[in-house]
Amino acid sequence: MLIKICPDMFDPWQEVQSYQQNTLTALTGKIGATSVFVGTMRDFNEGDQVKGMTLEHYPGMTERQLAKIVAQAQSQWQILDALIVHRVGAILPDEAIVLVAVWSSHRGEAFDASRNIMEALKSKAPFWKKELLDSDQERWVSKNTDGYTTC
Amino acid sequence: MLIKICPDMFDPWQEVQSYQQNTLTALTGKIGATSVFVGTMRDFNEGDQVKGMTLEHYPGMTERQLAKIVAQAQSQWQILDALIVHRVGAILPDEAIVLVAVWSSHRGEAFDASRNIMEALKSKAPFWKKELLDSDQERWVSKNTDGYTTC
Amino acid sequence: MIMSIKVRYFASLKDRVGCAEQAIHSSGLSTVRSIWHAANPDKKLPDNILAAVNMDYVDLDSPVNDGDEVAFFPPVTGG
Amino acid sequence: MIMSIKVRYFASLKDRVGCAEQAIHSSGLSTVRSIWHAANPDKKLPDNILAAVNMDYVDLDSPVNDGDEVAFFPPVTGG
Repeated sequence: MLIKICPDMFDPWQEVQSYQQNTLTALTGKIGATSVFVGTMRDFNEGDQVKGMTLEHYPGMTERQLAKIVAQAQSQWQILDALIVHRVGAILPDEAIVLVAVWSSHRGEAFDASRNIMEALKSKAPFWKKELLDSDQERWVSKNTDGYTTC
Repeated sequence: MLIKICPDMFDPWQEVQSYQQNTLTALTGKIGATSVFVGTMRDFNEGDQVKGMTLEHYPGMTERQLAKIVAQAQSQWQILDALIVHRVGAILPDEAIVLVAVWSSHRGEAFDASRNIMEALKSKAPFWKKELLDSDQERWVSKNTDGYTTC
Repeated sequence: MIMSIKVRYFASLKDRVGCAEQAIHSSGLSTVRSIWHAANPDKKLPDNILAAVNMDYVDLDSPVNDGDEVAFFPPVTGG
Repeated sequence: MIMSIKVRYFASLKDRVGCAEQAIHSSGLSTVRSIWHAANPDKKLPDNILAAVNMDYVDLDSPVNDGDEVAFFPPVTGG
């Protein structure tokens, strides 16, 4: 299990590939399913054009809460391994904000666990987004929405 | 939207990265969420060690059914794009069998649609697996399980 | 009227029937089920069999037309 | 007894309070809520505020101990 807080731009697909190839070698032949979620910065939010963002976090508490979230998911589903990467600092549209990857023997568990980790991260991991609008006005994002309701 | 039937080994993370970078350029700034599922060949199944597998398919019908599955998901969720890659032919443990990637503005839709596409693929896309056991005995996999029940 | 139908088999059913593809030319063919019996007079239609006409899933009692491609196969196991 | 508490603020709450970190040395501190009032005598405790003691989430009425790090912040918006 690896949790990374990343002040620089990262390529989520390369992170998954490299973690799987270099770290999960003991799981060769055991992995049947990998579920990956990537959150990316959009250039619009709540009707406004957004040209940049700053991600603040609470160092220490962030890692602690993410580790608890993964441990909770591990107690609920049969997970072989998990990787979380989250960006902090200044970020531009189209850059990756968050990566959650879960490896399992079975697909149901991989899907359930990755979504659960993502929702828990959204509601509990101490990160805060401040948007820079096209008008140069800055504003804090006030709250996250629930990702289980899609209507 | 792209559907690929692949007779050779493929790297799922590179497929996603390259499709996103080269094909989804018009979506720059619009993508908020990407949900990716990768199915990998395990070296065990139903209590036996498996050393290889052959994936048969129905050329033409496979592509047709996968396109219908994606169209059905597009009618149900707001999807920006989707990529499906499925391996056919001889395959070894730890190699990727299937990749389903869905791009959306919102995470709930990306998660719902990718899982739905994956389950529909498992129940409707005309692929068949023949396993080669460690004992050199060959056997057809008789049916897929439901990926929504994880207990 | 004589109809010409291409019949295809996949996976374990291909092994069981002993061939991947047959051409049937016969009169009195009306449904997918009747194609099976014309093509395999000595074999019961297996349980849990799936059928497609021109690459779309159909019921066993669906009609067939001259020139159709009819496929029979076991439950799919991809992904 | 005089307790020493490190108080931290994040995001919009940091802007509102005007600082990221304060050290409080005072007696009569018993709960997270009392820390807020000691640190911000002129400010009401905002609605929807979240609090953590030593990097674990707590209720506003949770006890604090000498040497604790108490953090206040708005709803989180990561991911």
